[in-house]
Amino acid sequence: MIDKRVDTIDAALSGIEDGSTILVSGFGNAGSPIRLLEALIDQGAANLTIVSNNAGEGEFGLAALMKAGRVTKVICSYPRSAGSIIFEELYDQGKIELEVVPQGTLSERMRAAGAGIGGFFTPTSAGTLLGANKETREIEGKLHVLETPLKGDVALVKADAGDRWGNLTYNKSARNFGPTMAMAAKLTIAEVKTIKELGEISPEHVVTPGIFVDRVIKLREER
Amino acid sequence: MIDKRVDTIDAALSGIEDGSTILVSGFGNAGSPIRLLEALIDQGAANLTIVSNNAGEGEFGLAALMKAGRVTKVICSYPRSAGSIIFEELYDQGKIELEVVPQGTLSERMRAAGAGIGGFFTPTSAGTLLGANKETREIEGKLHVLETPLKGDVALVKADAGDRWGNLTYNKSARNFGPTMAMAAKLTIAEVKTIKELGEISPEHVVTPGIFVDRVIKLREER
Amino acid sequence: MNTALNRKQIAWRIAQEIKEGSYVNLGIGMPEMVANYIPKDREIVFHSENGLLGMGPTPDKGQEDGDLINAGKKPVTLLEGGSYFSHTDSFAMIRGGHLDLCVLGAFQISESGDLANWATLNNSKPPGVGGAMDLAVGARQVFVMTEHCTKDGQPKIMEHCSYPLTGTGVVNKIFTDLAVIDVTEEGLVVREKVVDITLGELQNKTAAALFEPKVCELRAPIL
Amino acid sequence: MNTALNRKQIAWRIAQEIKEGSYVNLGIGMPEMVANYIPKDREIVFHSENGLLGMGPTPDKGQEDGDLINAGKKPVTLLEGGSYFSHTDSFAMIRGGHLDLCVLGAFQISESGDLANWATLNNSKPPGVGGAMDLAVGARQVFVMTEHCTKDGQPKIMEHCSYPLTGTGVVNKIFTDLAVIDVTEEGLVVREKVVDITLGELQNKTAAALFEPKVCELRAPIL
Repeated sequence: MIDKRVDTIDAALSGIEDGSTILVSGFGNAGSPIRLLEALIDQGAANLTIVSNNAGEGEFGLAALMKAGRVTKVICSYPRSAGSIIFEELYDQGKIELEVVPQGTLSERMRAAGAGIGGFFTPTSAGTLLGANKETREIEGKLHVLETPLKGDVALVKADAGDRWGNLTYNKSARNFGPTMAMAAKLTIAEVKTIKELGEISPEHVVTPGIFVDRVIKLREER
Repeated sequence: MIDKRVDTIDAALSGIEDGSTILVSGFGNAGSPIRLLEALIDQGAANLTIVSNNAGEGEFGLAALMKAGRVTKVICSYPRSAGSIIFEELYDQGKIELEVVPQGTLSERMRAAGAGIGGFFTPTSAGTLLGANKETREIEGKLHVLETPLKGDVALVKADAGDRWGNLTYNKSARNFGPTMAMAAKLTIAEVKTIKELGEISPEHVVTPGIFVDRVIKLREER
Repeated sequence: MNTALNRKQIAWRIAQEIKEGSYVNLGIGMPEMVANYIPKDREIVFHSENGLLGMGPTPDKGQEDGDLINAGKKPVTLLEGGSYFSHTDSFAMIRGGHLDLCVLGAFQISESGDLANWATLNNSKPPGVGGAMDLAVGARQVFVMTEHCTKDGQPKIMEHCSYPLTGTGVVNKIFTDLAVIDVTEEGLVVREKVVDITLGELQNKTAAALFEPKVCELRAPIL
Repeated sequence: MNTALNRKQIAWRIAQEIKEGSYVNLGIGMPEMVANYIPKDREIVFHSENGLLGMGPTPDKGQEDGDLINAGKKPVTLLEGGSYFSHTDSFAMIRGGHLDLCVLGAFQISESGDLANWATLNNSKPPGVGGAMDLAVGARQVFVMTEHCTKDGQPKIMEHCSYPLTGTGVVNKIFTDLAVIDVTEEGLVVREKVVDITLGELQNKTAAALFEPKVCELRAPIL
């Protein structure tokens, strides 16, 4: 029997290695897998590259992982959020590397990784600093840059409901990067609010089909 | 007030011009906008390029449009279905041009058009006849071909339910090419079984957001 | 008497320009105010890059939902007819040219429509780009909402931007506290200006040549 | 006594090879039979390229639904836990390397794993490729299910395919009525053969060198 549900956070995070690239869902706090991120401190993986839209806020979730010194690089579109103190401190101290990627390109690069696309041309960032060192090409009169797929070793995704096959639904704008990151990682771990029986999620309403998900863990809401 | 609902097939199809590229949803008959295709004969547009997975069957829908002599080119992945008699006849007589595109590439090329991607690299068709005249590049040890976006002037899409903002849902595997084609055309016309009040389709369950849809028409099922 | 517009009035002026049925993205910050002044009889669909279409106003106190936020990470609501979708789908809308209009803030705008609004020359903090580059190149029309000059009186409209660009040749129209200016192939054309500034004075506050074939009066109600 | 396998028996043999929890796409035609012989205690998720995951068996007579079909356009059912999605998402699964296995038919297979299964040298009818090229390059493993020779006794396994290719170096394992053969970097390795054929006879029916380090008996129950 296929059963992707796991009972403990230890089981959910087992096998994540030092040096991994970790895709972290969320836009601000909406859809951020805060509990998984904090448990990753105990799990012990270090030297991590984090791909996420923001660079954490306050001292919880992603910021806590950074504060614990586990993150060497952040790939994001917008590191400065209200209260991204930890990140800014580490950045000022030269302790963390930053790659800024336009938000749509960030998402599309992960989709490319998930969909087997070897690279794509986009006009976003062409003619700007962020496109400066990229291969360019004029297509239909518009300058485009070539972007490469962005693959994760692990995706930590916060969803709303999940079942034993790994099917997921999301809640409102907390959907954001979840569905794309789930596709783009070798190991996708989903934190859900509710576990549903198989078939309870209508096949018409599944947002992330289980094929993209490896582990599902039910966690209480913390905030 | 935004109201994309139209009452007559004439209004639904108005403005489609000779020489248009028309994206036609459906996989076999599932999701094929048969009524719209047949009404397009009366509408009169000629010299059409049809993009669809198959090249019609029997003498209805797409096949009827072909039989009426309105189609000069078909871009599809699989022209030979059970009963694709009309297409085969026209093809043998040299009256219709054919471009065969791998199914995944067909869909991805339309998505690229809808998503503003100028081109993408895929390993599909690399090293084969269908990739023979395409720009190639080795990416991570694998040969890729460069594919270009495939845009429609018009998309004819069969959905299940629609509302006045143009939001759409689909039924089972009749979803197939609908959501992608709706994104990829300048003018998207959806044939639906049911018109819903605004808000009746849950915002979590909308498959094609109304931004991609221009006209919605309720048509009785014919077959 | 000073007839220069305040921010609410600039927002009001822009709102008058938005056509019934438009799909509009309002940039974070000042541009968000535009939503407050849409004429009551116009139905406009607001898009937020974090996966919302049909975004509604700020919720009543106590009704906030951390999973329903806008691009500025502030609580919002969803109107009937709205929908939720992933970041990838959201940026497909933006980058695929499906938004009629985007209103953005600016540090600088050039006479050829270049926009600089994400980084300055001396970034004491790590710069974030968010979705600005995607919106700038993707929306069919880009309006800029800005004070005509910086706080210390320097022109923001200039021959060439000195700050890092967000996009090249993307701005269509500039709305300031003093004027409404079209960016055309022939250069910057003043369409409207407030009454108590002369064209000469306006030119002095602008570091690029202004053309004034026919200038109307820019005025707004008291707000 | 002839111990060559019939088609049902080849299907049975392949079914034994499919691991619990696998995501599997069965090509149109002969490969579809594999689903009938999956051991009862194994939960396998079948994918169909027209937008189904968790595809179930043929419906009972009278229960067919034209909107619920498989890639061969035949009526199917959906299991609990299954989901519907668009063609683009379906091919993202295929091309993104999310399928564990795909079973395809073949006209020819080369010793380096090239596959030819979509067009012949003399196509009297227009050729269709469908999803074959996407499946061939995208699935993690590609099994071929075929008769060892053509109807007129010509080898289908050869040094180089003479027919147009579907993909290069994509086949991992070949299951025929006479043998099970691994495609390895060292060449074609016979793993199993039916008892009443000698290795010499098998080599005579194969137009590429076979290696036989350790050959087991290929047998199947009476089906």
